[in-house]
Amino acid sequence: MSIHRYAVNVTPKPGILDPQGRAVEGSLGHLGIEGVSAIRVGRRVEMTVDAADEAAARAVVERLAAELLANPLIEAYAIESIGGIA
Amino acid sequence: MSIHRYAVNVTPKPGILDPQGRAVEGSLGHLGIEGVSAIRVGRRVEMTVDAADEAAARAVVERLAAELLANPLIEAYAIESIGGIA
Amino acid sequence: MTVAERSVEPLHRRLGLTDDELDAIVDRVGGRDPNDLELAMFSVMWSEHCSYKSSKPLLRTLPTAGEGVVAGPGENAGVISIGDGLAVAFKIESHNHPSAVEPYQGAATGVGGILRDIFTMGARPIAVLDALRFGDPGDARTRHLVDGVVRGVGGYGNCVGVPTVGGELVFDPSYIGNPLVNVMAIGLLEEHRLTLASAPGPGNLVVLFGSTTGRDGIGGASVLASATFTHDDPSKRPSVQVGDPFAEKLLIEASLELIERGLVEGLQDLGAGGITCATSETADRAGTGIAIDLDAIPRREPDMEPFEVLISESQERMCAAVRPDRWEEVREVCERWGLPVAIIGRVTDDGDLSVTSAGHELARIPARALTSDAIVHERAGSAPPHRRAAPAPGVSIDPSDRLPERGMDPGAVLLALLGSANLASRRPIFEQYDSTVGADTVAGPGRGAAVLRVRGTTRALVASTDGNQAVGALDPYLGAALSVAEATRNVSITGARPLGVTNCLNYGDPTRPEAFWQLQEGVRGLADACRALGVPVTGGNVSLYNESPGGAIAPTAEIGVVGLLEDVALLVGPAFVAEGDEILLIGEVTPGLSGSAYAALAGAAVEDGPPGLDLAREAALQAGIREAIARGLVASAQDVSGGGLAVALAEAAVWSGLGATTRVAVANSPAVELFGESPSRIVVTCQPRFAPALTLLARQHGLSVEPLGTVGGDRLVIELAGAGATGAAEERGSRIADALEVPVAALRHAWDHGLPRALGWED
Amino acid sequence: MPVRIGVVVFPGSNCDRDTIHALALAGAEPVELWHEQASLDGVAAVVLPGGFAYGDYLRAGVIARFSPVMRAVAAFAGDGGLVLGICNGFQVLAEAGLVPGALLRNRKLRFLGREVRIAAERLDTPFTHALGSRGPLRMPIAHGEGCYFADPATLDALELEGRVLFRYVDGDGAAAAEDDRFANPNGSLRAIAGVLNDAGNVAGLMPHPERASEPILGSDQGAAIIRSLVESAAIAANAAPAAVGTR
Ligand SMILES: Nc1ncnc2c1ncn2[C@@H]1O[C@H](COP(=O)(O)OP(=O)(O)O)[C@@H](O)[C@H]1O
Ligand SMILES: [Mg+2]
Repeated sequence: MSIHRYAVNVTPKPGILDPQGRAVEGSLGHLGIEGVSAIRVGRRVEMTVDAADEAAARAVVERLAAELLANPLIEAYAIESIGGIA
Repeated sequence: MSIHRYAVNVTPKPGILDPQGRAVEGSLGHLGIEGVSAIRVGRRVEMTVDAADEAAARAVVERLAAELLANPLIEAYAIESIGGIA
Repeated sequence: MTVAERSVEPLHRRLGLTDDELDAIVDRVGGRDPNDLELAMFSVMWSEHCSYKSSKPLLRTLPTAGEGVVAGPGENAGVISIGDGLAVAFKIESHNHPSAVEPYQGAATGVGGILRDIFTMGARPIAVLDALRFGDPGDARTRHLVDGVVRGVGGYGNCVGVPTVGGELVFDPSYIGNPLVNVMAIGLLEEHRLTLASAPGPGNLVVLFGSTTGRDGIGGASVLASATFTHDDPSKRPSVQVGDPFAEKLLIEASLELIERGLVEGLQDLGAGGITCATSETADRAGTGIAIDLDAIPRREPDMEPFEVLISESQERMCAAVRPDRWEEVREVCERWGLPVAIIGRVTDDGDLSVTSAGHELARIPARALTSDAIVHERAGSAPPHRRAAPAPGVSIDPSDRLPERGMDPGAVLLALLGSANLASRRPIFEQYDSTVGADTVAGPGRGAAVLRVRGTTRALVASTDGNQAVGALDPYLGAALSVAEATRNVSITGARPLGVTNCLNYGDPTRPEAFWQLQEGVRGLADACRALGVPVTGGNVSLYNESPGGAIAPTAEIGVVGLLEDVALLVGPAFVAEGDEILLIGEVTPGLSGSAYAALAGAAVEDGPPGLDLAREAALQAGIREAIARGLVASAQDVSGGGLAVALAEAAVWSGLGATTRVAVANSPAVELFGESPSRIVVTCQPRFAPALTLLARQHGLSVEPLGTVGGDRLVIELAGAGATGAAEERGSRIADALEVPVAALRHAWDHGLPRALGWED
Repeated sequence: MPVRIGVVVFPGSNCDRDTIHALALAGAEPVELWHEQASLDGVAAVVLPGGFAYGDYLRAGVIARFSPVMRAVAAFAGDGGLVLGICNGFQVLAEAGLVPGALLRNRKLRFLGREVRIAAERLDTPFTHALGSRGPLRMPIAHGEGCYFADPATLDALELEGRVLFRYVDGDGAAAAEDDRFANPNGSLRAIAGVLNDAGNVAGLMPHPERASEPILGSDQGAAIIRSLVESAAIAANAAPAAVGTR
């Protein structure tokens, strides 16, 4: 058995309206921030996975991401390994 | 001038209630997923920054993250470079 | 289909147009072949949704004239005067299919769309009601849909700051795979601000404001993409529309300010059909044309195809006709509200909708060909074999309607009904809505009709939505008529006068004769009921093709009613008011259990028909109760609907915390007396001293009155008196008591926990 | 002459009209303060109303803090000016650091719109002095992010310094338990529904007193909170409050 830590990054698909991102862009003026654009706001879900091996662990995360964390109609997701622990 | 793409990952500080994380953990059973624990649900904000150089760009993101994207009282953030474009 | 296969199909078919429709199009554009862009515009405008090509002939039969009607069907919403120079605008609309695909966004954009119909006319939205219908609450997919739809309605309505004050939540197996999300909105306006969706005055500017235009909601016509693009990357053109309630809030404020300051000649929201629909409709209404400058339309994405820009259903956009000398002010208003704004064309006098880009004319179509002169189909309907007609009211009750021989005693049945998914408290749903923002909500969701005071007057608006698919499935005419009766009754029993009806007709595939017959019957029932009750139909919406692999939905005519209460101080509610008040039943029970909650619960294939409806009696009942309330004789009034008399009494008890001791004369069948849902009945309470006057008044209106008992105690007691009761008891080997006696606390518990349990939110 | 009280209007404010109405009923002269204006037009007190200031998709109230009007409000509060934040207004004050703590998503992760009961911890503040009794007071909540949070040290300090202004209470009027899902609807720590800043001139609360200011709305038990503010502002502006307007 080995323990791994993963993050799933869920972001709005290209072409899908992102009201959150637009709201943040709208506020940049107030902050006096310049040069920032194409803001997309999504979710980040971090988790610890206890599985036989790296491959098994990733498979679990893959399923969780596809079935629960992301809405395939409007969101894309990417899995990121953030460190295996022995 | 150079263009960079960054992500800011905002996660609930350790010890802060994370009902969303609990909710995800709660639904693992229905999905028949095992071995996943310590789930934290946060935000991921991706953006394009147009600045004099890498350092300047990062400074802008740093400010955006600290002042707007994360609430220091309850959230921690990490900045991730996801590719400079020319 | 592979690209190869697709390319053998001619484009018009891939766009969902029949060959006859193509011929009609050629004929409308002067005998030439339309180009691909024009075909795309036609395909959207001639869709059932935009053109009403199957339902138009039927809708013409609805009664639309009525006292105070300022705007009727055909406008974005119906508008009726309520005095003091004020008017109410209201309309109901469906978002069934988008909600089936993506429940949160489908419901959210449904709310956004109906709100735009309201403020487009110059009215400030003051209330939303959501009528929701789903399949089996125990089914996982259904639970996902319920959760998403409810979050979507709240997520949007709560943010724009319009209270959600009422609605419906109904479970019926026929909705599995095809939920119904019908949303009604109500707005208030100063009558002289009424603004119509037209583009008058050649030379005026056509101004687009609100969100930028992206690729969302292109749906059907996206086949064009595969025709024009070599590779077809679906992720490039999502058909799911995402709502932005914050943008909508800005749109509301900006639009109302533009209207208040008299800066626009006409205003139209963008919904289905996007820019194509808004421009062609406003031009057609004004008898003008519009020349669109495609390049001037603000986009959200690079390299969009012309057809994508013209039919995109990106949300939160408005289109206005503006005099050139007003443009600067219009721009200033939009910019102050942070909304992109652009001049995208001019009003012309040629009657055409034309599209130009970089100096090239890409399309030219007579505006009316896309709208008022769109094709109309005379469909054929045919009734299915052997249906049973409803027994006419007055026919004596069939003794075979009775509690099933399962040793069920009426108290247990009552608790089961109160805790059933369709009758239990909807609090877990409407608690997720802001029902009090606006500080005008006198009666919010949870207990019959919603009541909103009209600030600065003594008046209040009263609203209810109702539908009846259970009876509709047995008799679509009766189902629609009963829905009108119940919705207006819910309004009348508060003391308010129903002003008008809006309706959402949810049916199946109109090319199937049986489905079309159901639509015909529904419209006939709607029209007859509205005529008999003297309420005009001021607007509505038709949603067809509500079918899934599981089959078609039960025909559902969803009815929304708005009424006017002259003096809100006289408002009467459905809950018991005081110990010692007398309880009267006004109206007669009639036979028939089919389509009732009791029949569903008992699982008994009840062989009688549904109870019939006598519209003249219904009209008399509503007139009578309104007069009684106006004369101050009534303490509470609760209509007998789902679950019958027993549930009506139980609700009044639960809502007040007061019990009651009653005695019901059972002619033949305890089941019909206690749980039958025959219409045109009200449970009324009054101070004992008013009982004689109330009884007399009811009789003067030709209504039967039965004294039931008195309010008080901590339990609900219903004695079954008369031959029917004891007879039934004996037949049942006396397993059923002749009296039903349940503590109010037990009733409340069943009612409170029924829905969360059904949905698995609680065990 | 009635005391002038400012009501900040962000583009996404949706309780501004209700608040203006309630202030007028309490005898004040409400003054709209547009989010882009940097001056407060000399008002005697400021109310931040409910709503979704700038959409609030990211975190309730966060963006508002950078608006010109909020810089002015912060300065005004710094000089001891009276500021009341209701619902989203409370969230904005917390994000701006003008009151302690943060408002997290409701524990059940659902928006909640219903009546609650709260009790005032103190009757000697500019926001509660007209209450007469601690309550319980019935008034609506309508929010998705109302779970009050602060670290234990801050919470202890708040208790010690009497800066807990309102708490959610149960049927017996006792402070609601954290896990009492009914009485403490959003799971607020120590059932905190409203707090004061250290100087006592800035207050925030999640429930909506302005929606409970007339009997016809089902409760008028919020009116005294509004009246407290109006009277305190009048004193601050040493102008006599006008007779309370009648409906
Ligand atoms: N989806 C919903 N949203 C808001 N309110 C609802 C919803 N469903 C039901 N309600 C409210 O719950 C109460 C009961 O609904 P219903 O049984 O249809 O009322 P009635 O029998 O008086 O027509 C009504 O006040 C109705 O407005
Ligand atoms: Mg009903």
